[in-house]
Amino acid sequence: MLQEFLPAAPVLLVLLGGTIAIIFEGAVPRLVRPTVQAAWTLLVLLGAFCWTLYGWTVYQPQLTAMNALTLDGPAQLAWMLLLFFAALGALLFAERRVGGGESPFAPNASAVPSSQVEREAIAARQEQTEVFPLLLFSVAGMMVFVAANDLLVMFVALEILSFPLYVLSGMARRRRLLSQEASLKYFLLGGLSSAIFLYGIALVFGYAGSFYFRDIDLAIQANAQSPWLLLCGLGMVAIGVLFKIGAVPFHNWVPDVYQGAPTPVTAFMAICTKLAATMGLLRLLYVALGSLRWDWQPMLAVVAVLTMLVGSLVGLVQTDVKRLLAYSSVAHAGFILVGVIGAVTTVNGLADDRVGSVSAILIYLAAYGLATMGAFAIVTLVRRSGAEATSYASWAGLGRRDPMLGVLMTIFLLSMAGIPLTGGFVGKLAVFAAAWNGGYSWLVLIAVVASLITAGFYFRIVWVMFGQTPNSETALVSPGVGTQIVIWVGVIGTILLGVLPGPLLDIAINSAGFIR
Amino acid sequence: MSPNAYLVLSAILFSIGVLGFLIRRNVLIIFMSVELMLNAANLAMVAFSYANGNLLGQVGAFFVMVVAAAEVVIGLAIIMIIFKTRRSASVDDQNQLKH
Amino acid sequence: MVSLLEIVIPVEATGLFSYSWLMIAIPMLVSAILLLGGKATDSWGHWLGVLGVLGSLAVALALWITMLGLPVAERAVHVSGFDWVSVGNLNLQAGLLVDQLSILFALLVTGVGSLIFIYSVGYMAHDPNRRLFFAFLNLFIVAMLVLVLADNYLLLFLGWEGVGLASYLLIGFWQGRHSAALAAKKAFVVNRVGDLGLLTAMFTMVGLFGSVNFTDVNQAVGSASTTWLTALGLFLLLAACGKSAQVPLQSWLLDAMEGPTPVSALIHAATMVTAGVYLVVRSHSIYELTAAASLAVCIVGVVTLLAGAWIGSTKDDIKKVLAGSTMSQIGYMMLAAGIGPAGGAFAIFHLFTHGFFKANLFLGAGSVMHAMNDDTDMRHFGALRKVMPWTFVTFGISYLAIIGIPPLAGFYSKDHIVVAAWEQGWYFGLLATLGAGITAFYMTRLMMMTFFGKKRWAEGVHPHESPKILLFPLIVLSIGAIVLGVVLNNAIQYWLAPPTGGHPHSAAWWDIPWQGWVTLLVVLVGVGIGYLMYRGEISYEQPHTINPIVYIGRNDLLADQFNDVVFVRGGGAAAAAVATLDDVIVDGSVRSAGSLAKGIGGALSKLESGYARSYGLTMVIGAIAVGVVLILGRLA
Amino acid sequence: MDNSIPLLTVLGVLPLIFSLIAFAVRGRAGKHVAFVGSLVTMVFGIWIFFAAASNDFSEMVPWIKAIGAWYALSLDGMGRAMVLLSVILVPIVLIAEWTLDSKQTDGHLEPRWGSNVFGALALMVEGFGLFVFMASDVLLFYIFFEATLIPMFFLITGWGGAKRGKAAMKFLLYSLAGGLIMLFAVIGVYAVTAGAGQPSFLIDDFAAIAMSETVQKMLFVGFFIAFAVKAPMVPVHTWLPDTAEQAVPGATALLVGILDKIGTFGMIRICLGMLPGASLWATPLVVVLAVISIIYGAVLAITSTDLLRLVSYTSVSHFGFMVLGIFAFTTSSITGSIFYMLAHGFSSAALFLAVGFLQNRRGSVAIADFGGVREFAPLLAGVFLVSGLATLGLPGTANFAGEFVIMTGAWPRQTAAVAVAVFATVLAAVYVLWAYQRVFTGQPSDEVKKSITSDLDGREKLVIGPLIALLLVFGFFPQPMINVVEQTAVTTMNVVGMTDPLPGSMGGK
Repeated sequence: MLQEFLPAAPVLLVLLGGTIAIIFEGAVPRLVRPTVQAAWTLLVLLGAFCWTLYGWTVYQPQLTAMNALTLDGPAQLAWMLLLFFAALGALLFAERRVGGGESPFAPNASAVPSSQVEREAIAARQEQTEVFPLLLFSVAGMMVFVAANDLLVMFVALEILSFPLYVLSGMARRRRLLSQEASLKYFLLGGLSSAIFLYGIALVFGYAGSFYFRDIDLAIQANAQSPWLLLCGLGMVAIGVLFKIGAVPFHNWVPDVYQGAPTPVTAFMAICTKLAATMGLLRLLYVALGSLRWDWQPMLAVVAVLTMLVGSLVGLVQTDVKRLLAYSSVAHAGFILVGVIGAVTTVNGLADDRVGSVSAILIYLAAYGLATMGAFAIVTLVRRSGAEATSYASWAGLGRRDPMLGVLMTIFLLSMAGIPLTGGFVGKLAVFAAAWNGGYSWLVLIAVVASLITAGFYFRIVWVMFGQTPNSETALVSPGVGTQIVIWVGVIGTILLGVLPGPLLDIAINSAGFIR
Repeated sequence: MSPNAYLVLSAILFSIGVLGFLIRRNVLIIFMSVELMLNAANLAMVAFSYANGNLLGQVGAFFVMVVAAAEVVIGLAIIMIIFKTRRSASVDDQNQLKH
Repeated sequence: MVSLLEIVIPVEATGLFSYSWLMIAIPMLVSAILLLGGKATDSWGHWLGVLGVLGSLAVALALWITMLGLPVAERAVHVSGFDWVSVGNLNLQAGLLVDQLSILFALLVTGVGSLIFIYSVGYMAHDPNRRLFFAFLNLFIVAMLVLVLADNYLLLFLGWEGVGLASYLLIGFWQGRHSAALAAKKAFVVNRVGDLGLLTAMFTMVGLFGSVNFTDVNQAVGSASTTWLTALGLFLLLAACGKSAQVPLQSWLLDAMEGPTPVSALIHAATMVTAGVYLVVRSHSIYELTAAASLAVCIVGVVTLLAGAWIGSTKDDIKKVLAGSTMSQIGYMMLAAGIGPAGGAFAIFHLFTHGFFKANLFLGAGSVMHAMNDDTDMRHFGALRKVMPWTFVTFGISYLAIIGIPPLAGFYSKDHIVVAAWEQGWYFGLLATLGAGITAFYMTRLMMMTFFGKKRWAEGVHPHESPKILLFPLIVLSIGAIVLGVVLNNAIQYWLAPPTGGHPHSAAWWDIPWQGWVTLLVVLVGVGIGYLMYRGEISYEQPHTINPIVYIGRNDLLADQFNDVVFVRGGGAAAAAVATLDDVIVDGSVRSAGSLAKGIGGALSKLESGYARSYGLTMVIGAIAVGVVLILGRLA
Repeated sequence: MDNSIPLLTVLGVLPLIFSLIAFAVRGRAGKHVAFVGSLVTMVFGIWIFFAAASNDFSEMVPWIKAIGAWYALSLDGMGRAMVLLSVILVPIVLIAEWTLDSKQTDGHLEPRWGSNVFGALALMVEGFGLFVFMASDVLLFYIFFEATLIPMFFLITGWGGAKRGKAAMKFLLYSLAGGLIMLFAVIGVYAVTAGAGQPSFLIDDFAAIAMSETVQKMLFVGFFIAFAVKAPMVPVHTWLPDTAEQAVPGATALLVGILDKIGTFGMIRICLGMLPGASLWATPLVVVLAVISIIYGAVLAITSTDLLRLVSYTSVSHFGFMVLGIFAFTTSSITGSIFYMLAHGFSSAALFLAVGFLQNRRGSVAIADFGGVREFAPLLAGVFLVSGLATLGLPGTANFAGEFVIMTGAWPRQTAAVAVAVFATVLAAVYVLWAYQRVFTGQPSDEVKKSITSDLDGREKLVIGPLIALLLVFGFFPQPMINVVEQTAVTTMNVVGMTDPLPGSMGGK
């Protein structure tokens, strides 16, 4: 029995770690609690990462946890990426120096903003250290989501990953009203999308008579029942995941929530949620609904085109860095979808040593994650009277005041824009190549046009940072160790991935095979 | 027994949930609409389960209920703090983040 | 026709000929020293400049004398240079061809050049940039010698453009004067139009014959179709028109008189402007095979000789009269060159004598201007023969030479052309004779207004004879104007027969055909009319005229007005239209694509209204759309 | 020769390393570091130029095996010429902009960054550019093609006129638009080679694959648009004048002198070298566009009221000649084009930098602000005139050799096109001499008298002297360089499968 669960141990470890962290809330003295929680969280994530790495070298692809989870290449790679980025996110969570010794989270999330209670909480140096276990639970949900072998587990995982995020979004120390609004919107719309997702699950279940991906695939191939049921199910399930990815027209929450949420949370969810949702979508579409390729490819193509165009065009008129990064994230969702649509896998004739859709998307996500994480880390450094200042006006001349920071931000933006010698380029190349090989060269053309438009706003920020006269009201705080680690890991990773993508690409290719 | 009637009912419930979400301003009612949609899905699952002759769907419904319960906790917490802050339960008052 | 063509294959250079390049190298070195040396060379630069051209002259003389001692068959000498460009089928070499024609030209350039250089030392004595002037003059000598000594069209083109550049620099030498700068630019640009012809001619030659070498072209010319040969002939004619100020590219020459007078004498009278004639004569093998192009050359020549004479008759500016006269005389040469093998030698003959007497006339005019405080308006002259006797005498000799009074040089050289014209067709003959008459008229007019009549000098002008350094060249040139005709009358035909493919007709110097007598008569009539018209009072100011002939002549045959309307305004409007197109349509579409993207983005961002319910609505609509797409996909 | 040292890599990396050092060393010291770096690169590059004649320096290392990308560098005749051009121009530009960090005139805005940054960025441009010229792998080519944009963007942003930000953005987005369309084609190359069995981005591998005409045409269009933007051809040229107007002349000289050559370089290397069939298919349209560029650029140069815009429009015209030569498909026309690339690199740099000297004195480049400058700066007038004469293709300058060989070579195949293009030689005379006339001759205004107080100083002579010398040397003795670049033309002709028209093949009896 225990043996059965052993390969899934990283998930269990994270869950267990989260639970223990909750115990810490009561057991550890208040003043040392933030340090302990942060250290513990990092430790758990690191442990899980190592275990995954170990498992990756040891285990054959297999079903585990009583067939609830699939332990195949994509899942393990996604776990590693998730844990890696979650650890970086946790570093941002724990960062106190940039906030002048204060954590980025509200001292007492349940206190009414600007109330007496809150003032007292601030005075008492209270902190909501629960953010760390919340992070861990969310990560656990994501890990399950990418490895889920049936729809029900997927649904549960989706909710597990979402709930902590709803809460975390509302916990910003500054601008709490916005933060709470973000939280509410995220929660309501998330609920709506989950409900749609669930209803889709019900319909697919109705068609296939099972939640298991394998059974669903078999049922589709056997052409069990009326296809309309299945099509509706497919559409609704896809919508649920597309919502999490941030694809148009299910993207409306993204800018608002990204802007309102505390920046560390934004960074975490911008990357990890998208990563988990994308990998989940891949498994769903390739494994369970692979035989419906001819149905979902055109549908996703429409979504992808809309996503890329809306993300890039609306991004053009933004004047707030955080919000811009949100639209950038939407546009990236579109590029990712381009790769998904290609659907080039070993199942449909890809040679073993070639880049297919899965490996391309993994590379893309890695590159996107590194750049986005770094960019958000830099966002936390630009402040006006203590709070983050994210309008373009406050960012004016940043690169001239601190050239190093400007260059680092520029590298992240270049990567997002897909300029060569950065990871973003390799990601785009791989994803577009996958789409072209899958017969969607016209989509590549549109993606290329969208890339150009996105370059327009990325370089606008570069121009704002380097071309405009420095804004004297904006303060550039010096980053703490955690933030520095995040930034430098992001830069080194971005460039390494851009210059020598070979090793990671090989790993991704070797681990690109889904099993069912 | 044909599950069709249950499915139709479930679809109607789901639609009511959607409409409620879109039409009502009160956050709590919107939230209830979401719950209604979840339950519509539950109903569908149970009906399908019956039609397919296995228990998977019914087990699924249990899972969903648990999840929904958790969601209620989270949701009410969020709604509470917002209500405390703004003294309003209208979702339309929450529109500072836009464009 | 083809069989008649004798193609001269030059022999490879030996002995002294291997040093022909020194002719070019010496002035080049001088020019480089003067240009790079800067102000350090100010005090002695002009003498170094004179030394440069004298050195060149010495080499040319040595070569000429050597050549005299050689049998006719060995007189054309080829001096190998280097591979300029050799790629694919293209094989372009730089080499020199020293033959009877080019050495004659080289002698003219360096000989007359030397005199004009000496003259310039005095003439430019007070100019702060005299060193630069000599640097440019040497540059001109270099380019001109490259032009005439080249063994192929490409190297010729190098010289061709080089003289154009030198001309540009020298016309605009006084750059502070707006009109000078404009004139310089105009000269270059109009010449460039002519250069189109030479460029396309070279492209065609490479296409047709795979070479631009004179010898290769001469040998291969029979293989090409007449159509292409005619085209080739016309291309070359266009080039010649540009350089030699022939109609329709004549307009720059009159403006070029903005340059210092020695420049006008050397470049715009004696040497450079005759390069077009040289080109046509050099290319005689092509023209011999295409009657149409030859005819075009003749027509251009005749038209220009009349046009130039017309302009000369109406101008009051002494230099412009002479410039018109230059056009006219080159028209004669062009006519002769177009007539064919018989005319080629005569064209060069006239070119040679013209070089002397026209240089003399210009330098004389310079001497007069020197005396009149640089005034050029003949209406302000008068009665100068007494105060400037030397100038008057030398000027008078060349006057007689140019109008063609035997036995002066101009008579013989022009007489041959008129005779040949009559033989080519009575209309050419008649017009050529008429031109001679007009020449006599305007030159007489010039003499009368300048040296005779009453003083019309401006206040404070006290004319005086020029210093010796100015007079010396005048004297030498006028001697040339006297003797050259008689001396060269027969010799030049024999000398030039191989390179021009001509068949010389020997005649004694007193043996004048009937056309000669007729022409002489017409000339005397012209002189008479000129004398009668300008013997009396001449108003100080140019009288207003409604006489269309005078008006058009004064306005350079309305060429400037034409250019102004067609090229400056018309072309300007077209260019402005292109600029607008570029800004509004080409760039505008890009800009509007940018603003369109922003506009759409702005509109789409309105969907991001901040209301959670509207987000929900978007999602639901999206969900429905997804369903529709899925179903449509299935149905399709 | 010991091939264990990857000399080409060293050549490309050398300026990049110096660039990083120059970034790190702040202030004037950094400027010196950058200059030394450019000199070292120049010496090494010139050595490579000569040594590559008798040695094969090719390097080939698998880079991203999974997609068949190679780190493959090699140097053919065209590459050698471009390397020579790049390594010579950069130090010259650095000297020319030596005083960039000190405010000279009112018209000059404050520089945005320290003295070291210009040099560092210029070296970065150089390094990336060298890699482009050496790459024999399409992906590698593309990567450095795009990479050059970034330092160039900063070079434009950092120094120059008031609207430089906009200009930089326009430059970037325009180039990126071309680049991304090219990315589309690059991915197409991957798809084609992957479809044929083994994915590979090697130019040689690709050329050996048979593919459908449609695919070939599609890829051609993708590549060609990128190169057309880069080379600026009408109608995708409008970024150049805007950029040139705002950027400092040194930056523009790098841009036009080196980077824009990538456009024509790519047309030969990639369009003709990889997609010969499609190149032939597109020839009529390309030739028409080239001729339009030639005339259009010249006409717009005439109408320009700003010297920098004027010079940039002349480049549009000249690039038209290069493209015409490339798509005339004769050994001589292609050789001429490559040679012209080199010549134009020097002549445009000379002219831009000469305008820069004017700008430093007067604080403006509007033609109307000048007049009579020669009186105060005769030497400056002289170098401007010589550069201008080179630009208008006076025989004896390198540009003439290029133009002449192009047109002579193209004449048998593209008679009509050449017949039209040749008119640009007249227009060239108009724009150069008209500008010269308005700027340098006539009576100086009071402002001119006040602002133009000095002629060229030693530093400026050091800038323009070598350029003019090179123009003259290559003008009178083009053959050595022609020998170098002919090799590429011959190879390209073999790939395309065309032979030269024989003399007499046109117009014989």
